Amino acid sequence: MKTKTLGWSREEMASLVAADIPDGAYVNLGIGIPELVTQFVRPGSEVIFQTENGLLGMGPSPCAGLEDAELVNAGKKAVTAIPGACYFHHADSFAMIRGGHIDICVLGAMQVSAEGDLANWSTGEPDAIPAVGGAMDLVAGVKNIFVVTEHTTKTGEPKIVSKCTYPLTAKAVVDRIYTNLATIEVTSRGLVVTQLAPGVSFDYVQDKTGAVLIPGPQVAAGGES
Amino acid sequence: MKTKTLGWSREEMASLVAADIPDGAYVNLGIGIPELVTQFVRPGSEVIFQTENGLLGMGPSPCAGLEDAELVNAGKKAVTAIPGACYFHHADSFAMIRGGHIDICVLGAMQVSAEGDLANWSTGEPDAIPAVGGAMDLVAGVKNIFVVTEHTTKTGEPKIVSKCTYPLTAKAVVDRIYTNLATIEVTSRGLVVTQLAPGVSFDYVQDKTGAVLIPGPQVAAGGES
Amino acid sequence: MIDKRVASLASAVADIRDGASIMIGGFGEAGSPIELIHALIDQGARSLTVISNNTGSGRVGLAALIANGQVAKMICSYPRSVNSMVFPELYRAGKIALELVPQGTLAERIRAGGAGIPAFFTATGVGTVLAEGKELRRFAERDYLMELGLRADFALIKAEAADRYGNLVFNKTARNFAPIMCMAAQTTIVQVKKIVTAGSIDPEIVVTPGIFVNRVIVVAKPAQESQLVKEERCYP
Amino acid sequence: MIDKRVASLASAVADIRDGASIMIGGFGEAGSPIELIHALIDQGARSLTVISNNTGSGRVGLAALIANGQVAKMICSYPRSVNSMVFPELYRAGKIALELVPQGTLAERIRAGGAGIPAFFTATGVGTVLAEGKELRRFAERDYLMELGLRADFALIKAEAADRYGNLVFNKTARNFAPIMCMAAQTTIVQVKKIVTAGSIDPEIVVTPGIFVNRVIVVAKPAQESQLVKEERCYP
Repeated sequence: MKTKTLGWSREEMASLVAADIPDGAYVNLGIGIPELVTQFVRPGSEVIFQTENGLLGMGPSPCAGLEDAELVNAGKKAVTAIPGACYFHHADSFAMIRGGHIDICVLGAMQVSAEGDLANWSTGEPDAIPAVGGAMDLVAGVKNIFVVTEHTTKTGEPKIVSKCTYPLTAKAVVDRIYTNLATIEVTSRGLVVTQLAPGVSFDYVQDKTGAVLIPGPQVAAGGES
Repeated sequence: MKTKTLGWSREEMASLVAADIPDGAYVNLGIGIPELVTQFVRPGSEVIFQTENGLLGMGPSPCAGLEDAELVNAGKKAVTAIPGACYFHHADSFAMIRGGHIDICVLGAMQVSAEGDLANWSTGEPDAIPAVGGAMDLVAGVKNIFVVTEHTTKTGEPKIVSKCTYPLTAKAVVDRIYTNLATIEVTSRGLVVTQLAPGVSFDYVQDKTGAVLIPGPQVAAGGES
Repeated sequence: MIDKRVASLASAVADIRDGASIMIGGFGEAGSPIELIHALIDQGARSLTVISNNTGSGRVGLAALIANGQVAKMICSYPRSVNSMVFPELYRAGKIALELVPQGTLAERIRAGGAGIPAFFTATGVGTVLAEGKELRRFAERDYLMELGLRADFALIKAEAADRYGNLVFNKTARNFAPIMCMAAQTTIVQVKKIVTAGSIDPEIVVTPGIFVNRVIVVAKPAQESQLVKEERCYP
Repeated sequence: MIDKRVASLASAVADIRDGASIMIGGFGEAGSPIELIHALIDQGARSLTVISNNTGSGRVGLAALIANGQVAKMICSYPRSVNSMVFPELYRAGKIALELVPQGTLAERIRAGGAGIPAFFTATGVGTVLAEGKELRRFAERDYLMELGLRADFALIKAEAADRYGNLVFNKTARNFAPIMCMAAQTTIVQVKKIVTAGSIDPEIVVTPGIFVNRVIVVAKPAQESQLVKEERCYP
């Protein structure tokens, strides 16, 4: 697959997300590429990570052998707590989320629509075990929703589409999309490409996308790059 | 006023209430006679007092000079906390109350009706400053509502009436009434007198009451005592 | 670096504008942020809606704010107390509005506001005059009223200690409405007796996570309202 | 004297009857009361409705309870995990029912149940398949779903320490659903690593007030679920 090597790496995508997180922001990170964001917090800025299972001030993974089965993140992986962290119960944690107190949620996607609809919890296949976790609460409650994802599926199908075919997580919630090919803003005008990965043309990205894209002011339309 | 000297004293009324509180009960006490209940907890039994401003395990008043302006009861009087007490915020405190976790609430009344309606927050006079506090929450949420009150007003008007004329605190919530003249159970059959104060006859109590009373099995009907 | 400490009481309340809604912590004097309220009197914002359990006593703190004509409306459960004369006078004169809310409903409405819950049902108040105008609904054979979540532009709060992140701990029954008001206000301003270094409050015992706090100002020795009332003090 | 300590795991769960609803604390293995669950397997009650965020892993703890055929229905947010095979198999075979609830809605429904709130509104799930059959209502130009409070007959909980009153403190993210489940169950049964004397937990740091707890049993060294799964242990 060309898309595996073309464009930004997972780390570069995480670093692009991190560059857009303001100093002092409270951020919830999903599983996968979003987890890498912690490594790219801009020097001189401080970001507080929340994990919905009851910790504000999540720190990096512990050193091997120092894991605590009772200190984990939402993906049930061992984490640490920074000085100044605090623990709370699930209702308080989701009060924080639902009440709009978290600034940014960074999460993966199976599909994102041109209107910012998100599908990231179920393929809808008849024998799939339905499991939603906190995804619906996060995207309904957090102020800014950043999706970070490969631009297409492993088989090359577009994940950015005019209309989601998978069951929705929520309607009209995604604000920005970071893929290996481009960064895209979800606006009332439509999907605006704000940045292209090196060596990637607007037309190429459009070709890999199931919805109409609009070139932003910094992006040259057409096939050159 | 005869009623001032006839029948039980305030302390005796509080002690009758205390005798009906089971060992291990969680109890919220209103202002006035209910506050005296703490002094009459039966020997060998342990009762936990809640105060709705955020303390479970309220202890007796502090010694003079040891008052803490930040450790008060719902009447804003200085109290203490027993070993094993805990503090919590107002939403948690009323979750405890509204959720039915408190066993007994003992409170005063302006009027109680034959159906157990309670009026204890407002005279309804046009120039009265309306102030309800936690009364409506307590009577709606606590499992058993014990009213303790003088049988009549200072001017001799009945407080136990067929229908309350003052604005209600809640409908059909009172379980028992303890007055200086009698103890009364609010039942589906009506108001059943379960005990008469020494020297007080059933007919005398009925005469001072604005609703029909029924003599209980231990109570002789009529004018003797 | 996140640092929510501000330099002065005046700067802490500087941006409170006319017409703002303000939650003020406290149950009587316990937890009442008297120095922040006095700073708001100095600042002068008017036509305020104040959400607080009581209406203050004497002529200091919340009672002084009301006496100074800055409050257009009170949302509270108990606007009366032994030494509370200011509110009753203005209320009888028709100079201040009152929304009376049962104490537990007030607490839950504030918690709901902070938790992103626009409305909930409670049995409190059913069959009373406070049910007027409210939707009644039956669940499992019992009647309940629908009550709305409550938010505010600002919260003025008193706590025991904070760190630079705004994590808070409280003292005894001074906790009362503070944690839920911190959640329900757009901008939460907290006076604390002391600031401690980040990490010195055990993460297990933080009562209010810093995410709910915007500004922290140290008032090392706060005045005691009942003492000021006893001395017949008057602010300003 | 109030003393909520019980003598054995068996007596702690003895009265759980067939058909009971049971809240089980934990987020994955963190906070999962594995010894209480095993005692329930020994006890044998069937046709249970279990409310828990996950469905366990391997063949121990909650997964073993399900594998043993004791659970008729799960109410949870995420019935899948790396080592979770028991629930998926039974679910595909139509041998266990599932009510899928978003995690924050599950938490709030449990809190509402414990707080005497029969229903509330949340924006979570609007426009999704999980909104089907739920009342949709608009507040301030946004759509919300009505969700019902959730209660249970029993709660099985793991905590760090308790006193004889049942006051609880927890360890780190093992706290998760425990405090709200303690509130929402008719009978709350808690396994703790240790019992401390009444008064030795600072009243400021109690997380769950004893009023929400009925029975406390000491399990000084609880098993670690992931370790048992790694060893391919199977209960009973």
